[in-house]
Amino acid sequence: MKFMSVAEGVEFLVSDGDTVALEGFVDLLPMAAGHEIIRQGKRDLTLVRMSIDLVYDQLIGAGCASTLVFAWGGNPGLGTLHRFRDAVENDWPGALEIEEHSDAGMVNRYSAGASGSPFAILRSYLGTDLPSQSTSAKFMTCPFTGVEVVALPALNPDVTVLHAQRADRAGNVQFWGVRGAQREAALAARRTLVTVEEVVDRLERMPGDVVLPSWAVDVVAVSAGGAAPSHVPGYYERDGGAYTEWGRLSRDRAAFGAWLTELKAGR
Amino acid sequence: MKFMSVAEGVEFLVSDGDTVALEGFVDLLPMAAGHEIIRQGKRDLTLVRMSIDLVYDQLIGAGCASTLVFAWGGNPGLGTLHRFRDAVENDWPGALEIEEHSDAGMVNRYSAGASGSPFAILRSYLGTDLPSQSTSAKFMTCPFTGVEVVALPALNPDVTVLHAQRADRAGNVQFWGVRGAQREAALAARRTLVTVEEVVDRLERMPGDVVLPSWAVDVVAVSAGGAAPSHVPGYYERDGGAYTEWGRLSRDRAAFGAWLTELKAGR
Amino acid sequence: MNDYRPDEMMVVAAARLLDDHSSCYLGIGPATEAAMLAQRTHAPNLRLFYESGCIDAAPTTIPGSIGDPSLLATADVVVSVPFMLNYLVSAGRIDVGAIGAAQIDKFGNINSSIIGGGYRRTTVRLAGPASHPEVGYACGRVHVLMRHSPRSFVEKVDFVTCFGYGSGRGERERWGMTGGGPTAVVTDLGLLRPDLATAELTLAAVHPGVEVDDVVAATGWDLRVRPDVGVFAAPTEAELTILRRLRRET
Amino acid sequence: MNDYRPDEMMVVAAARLLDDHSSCYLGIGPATEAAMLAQRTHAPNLRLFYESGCIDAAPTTIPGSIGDPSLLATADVVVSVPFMLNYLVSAGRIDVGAIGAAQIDKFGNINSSIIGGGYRRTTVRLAGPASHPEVGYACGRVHVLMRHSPRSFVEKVDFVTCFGYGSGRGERERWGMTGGGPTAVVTDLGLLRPDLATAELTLAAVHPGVEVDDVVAATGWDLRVRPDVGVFAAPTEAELTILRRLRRET
Repeated sequence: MKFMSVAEGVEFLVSDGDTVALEGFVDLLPMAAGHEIIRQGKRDLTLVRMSIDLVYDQLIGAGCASTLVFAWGGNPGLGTLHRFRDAVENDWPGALEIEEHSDAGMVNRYSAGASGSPFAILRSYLGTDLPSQSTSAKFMTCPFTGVEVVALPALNPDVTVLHAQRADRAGNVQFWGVRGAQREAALAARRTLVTVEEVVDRLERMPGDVVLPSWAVDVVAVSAGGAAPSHVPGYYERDGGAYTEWGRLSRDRAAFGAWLTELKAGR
Repeated sequence: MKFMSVAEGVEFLVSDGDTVALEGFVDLLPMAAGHEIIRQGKRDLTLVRMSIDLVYDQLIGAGCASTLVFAWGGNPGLGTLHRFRDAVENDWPGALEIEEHSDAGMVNRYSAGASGSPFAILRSYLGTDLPSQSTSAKFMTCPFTGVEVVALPALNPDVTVLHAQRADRAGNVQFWGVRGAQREAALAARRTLVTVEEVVDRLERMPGDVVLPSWAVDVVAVSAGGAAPSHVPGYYERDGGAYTEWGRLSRDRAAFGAWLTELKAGR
Repeated sequence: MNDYRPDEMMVVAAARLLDDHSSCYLGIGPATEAAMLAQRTHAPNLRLFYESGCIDAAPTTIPGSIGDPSLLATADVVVSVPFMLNYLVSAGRIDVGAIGAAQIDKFGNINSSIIGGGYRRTTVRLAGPASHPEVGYACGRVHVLMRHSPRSFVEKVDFVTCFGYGSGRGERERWGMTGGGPTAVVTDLGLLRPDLATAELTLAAVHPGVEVDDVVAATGWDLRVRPDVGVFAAPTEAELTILRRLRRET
Repeated sequence: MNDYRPDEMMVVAAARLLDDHSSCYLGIGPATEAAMLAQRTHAPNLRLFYESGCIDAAPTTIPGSIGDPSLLATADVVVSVPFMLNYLVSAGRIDVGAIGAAQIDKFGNINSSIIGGGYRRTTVRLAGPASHPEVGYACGRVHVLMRHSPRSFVEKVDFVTCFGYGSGRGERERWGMTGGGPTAVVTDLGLLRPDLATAELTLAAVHPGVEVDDVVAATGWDLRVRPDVGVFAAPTEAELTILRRLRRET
């Protein structure tokens, strides 16, 4: 584990063509790390996330992704992700392959990856069109009951990126709030980058927290406010206005272009 | 969820012929509930547990079990479970079928059962003799990578029995300490009985605790000291002498018989 | 009283279909509004579950997202999302899954992924399945809340994200699905329920003031009308007051 | 100095094989004693993991079981047993799995289940596999600690609970196993290591004062001796002092 800046961490861990999971569910959106990926002009990424929102809309609009693996994509509570739609519907700014799963599918694919299992099985894809549009879902028969199941391949990102409340000086990372697929995504990854609000001498444990041991973390980067405008329990609330503003701004390619230019200029 | 005495709970939930998992790993051994199963003379049980120790030795010696599903059986830190050995080696007090798994196998079988999945897969049985001696392990091929895996059927006990530190008046159950397969075993079960040290107005959450919601619990029975001689964090320490004493006493069928008579008499 | 809007009637009707002491896995929007209204009228012990891990949430204001503090801070227990998805939803521990959708077909199959064109480079890309496959497979029953229109109520959905009854009665059983499927589709015009024999969605009730023909016209397939088609009672004073207060205070 | 016992030499030798900064998944008994000794001599940053969920345990007294407070109260993090088994052991995140066993064969396959007779109604029923299948499959390497005897070191084990090298080199690779298998078997007489070409366990070193012939005689197969067979250095004053103090204070 190394402490670095967000920019150094992204440069050190993320390469063009990588499979990258920026996880976090509702809370703890790794926004600062996503912006740095855009600034560094990473290309041809396979972006993976259970539930994609603003930061993926931005990464897709900025042309960082060639493939998206996901279960849901929206501006939470508000509606459409315009850059995501524009990419899928109009190939703008480039073609975007998609691989669509359910939330449970994504969670269990990470979990299989974290366990060293080659695949996960579930029954909930039966009857849906998910298996028909994906090479990453195959029918199998249970050898005990004869019922059909769907197998999904383990998901082992090259890099998983998370935002957490804090780390200690040894690089152990602590987060709390909505616990999505972060833990499984981090343990399934070949490399993990965690941005944190602060570094503390000692992690005071609390009910319902998750501690990722330092050996599951490659880089910790301090980034106070690095998950804004999402909610970071104990640090800051969700900035609903920023979500609304993104919905407005992102609707238009030119407005998005101006936003992107500003972001890359360093803001 | 109903509050009952341990005796009522066992009578209400456990029937002859059931598959029963008394879970708990090192800590939180559901001893009082096990003794009640013996007192009520339950028969022909399929006893299931990841890591069996004193209470299973007693249940087996008392003739409650016709089948044992397990991954390890011993007197922790001391050695042999004599009643278990006597049953397997000499059919005393009756024949005992065994179905042997690894710890990860048991955990993932419960987890599949708790998820409504018909089976779990893992790779660690490869090369071992576990699949050859069991009908509950089958080879499969990963449809994505072509590697072999072993499938294990989901494990859904008729009854799971746990010991926990406390419950609130609504029947939510809280435990902490070593977290074995209890949570998965409870959620996989058709019915769940939990003995607790005490009932409190409000469960004060603590780091690393597990709360089983009341709808996952059928009966809560107060049984202060109900996991002795095992360790119940926050309540009492392990009584090492009792484990040693059991090792001595259980070695001899007659001494065990005297112990059993005393137990049934109500002690 | 006549001063209510169709969207209010939809929420009121959906609330009335929720029975006390049942556990509901809810989407944000009308589904959550209906559950909150039901709790405040006939179903005080209704139990609210959200994918964010909230068990027995007790929101006092309408949540804007499943991560809203009104859910997380009031839930009895907050479990992890994997726990919720595997051990609660997929395991079939939820009585009612109440969700919205973009498109539904004659047999209650639901689409939240694409509209028109092929799957790749579709005409309209929607948000995607989220946990709807799990809801459709495993929840005791599914309540669907959506506005009626011929473009949304179609002969056959463009993509199935949440399985209803496939191509008819018996298909759920053949797949061995544990849940009961979409037993109620509540719209701004009325209520569709699957026919017991065929599982085709049929008109079971209309909202007050709505004509059966209006519903037929707003449905993209040849909607069959039950001989005993009913009419919902208009929202009561209490229902409207509560719903409007909730909406105002949020 | 000559005043040490063979079981002390076994622990000392096993300790010397543990390299600093490696992560060890440990059984109770000699394996844990060796790790604690290594931490106090050449490997202060050795990392101790236990199935009870303990990550980076720092016991000051020798634990009597994996649930001992000396482990749980000193661990950096205590995870659940399923987490430990799936995400750490099976996932191959452990460098060294150090375990005891009842029986081992020429190719390092280990048996902890039955001795003699058939599988049913065996002559001696042992404790069973626990997490040894996962250790054998996935740990970077496996260190086995056991007393030498012809009944324990056999041509072929009665039952494989922990896969070693099967029937020879290449079998682990054919199964696609991620771990490296039993690279060291430390006994009260010396050290066996798998032959690089065949994976057959061969005598790599003896303890001081032990003759090669003694080890061959205590081995139930025709033990091959490496041409460069070595001799362990006797325990140092420091090693013996530390080990004895640990044992005394427990």
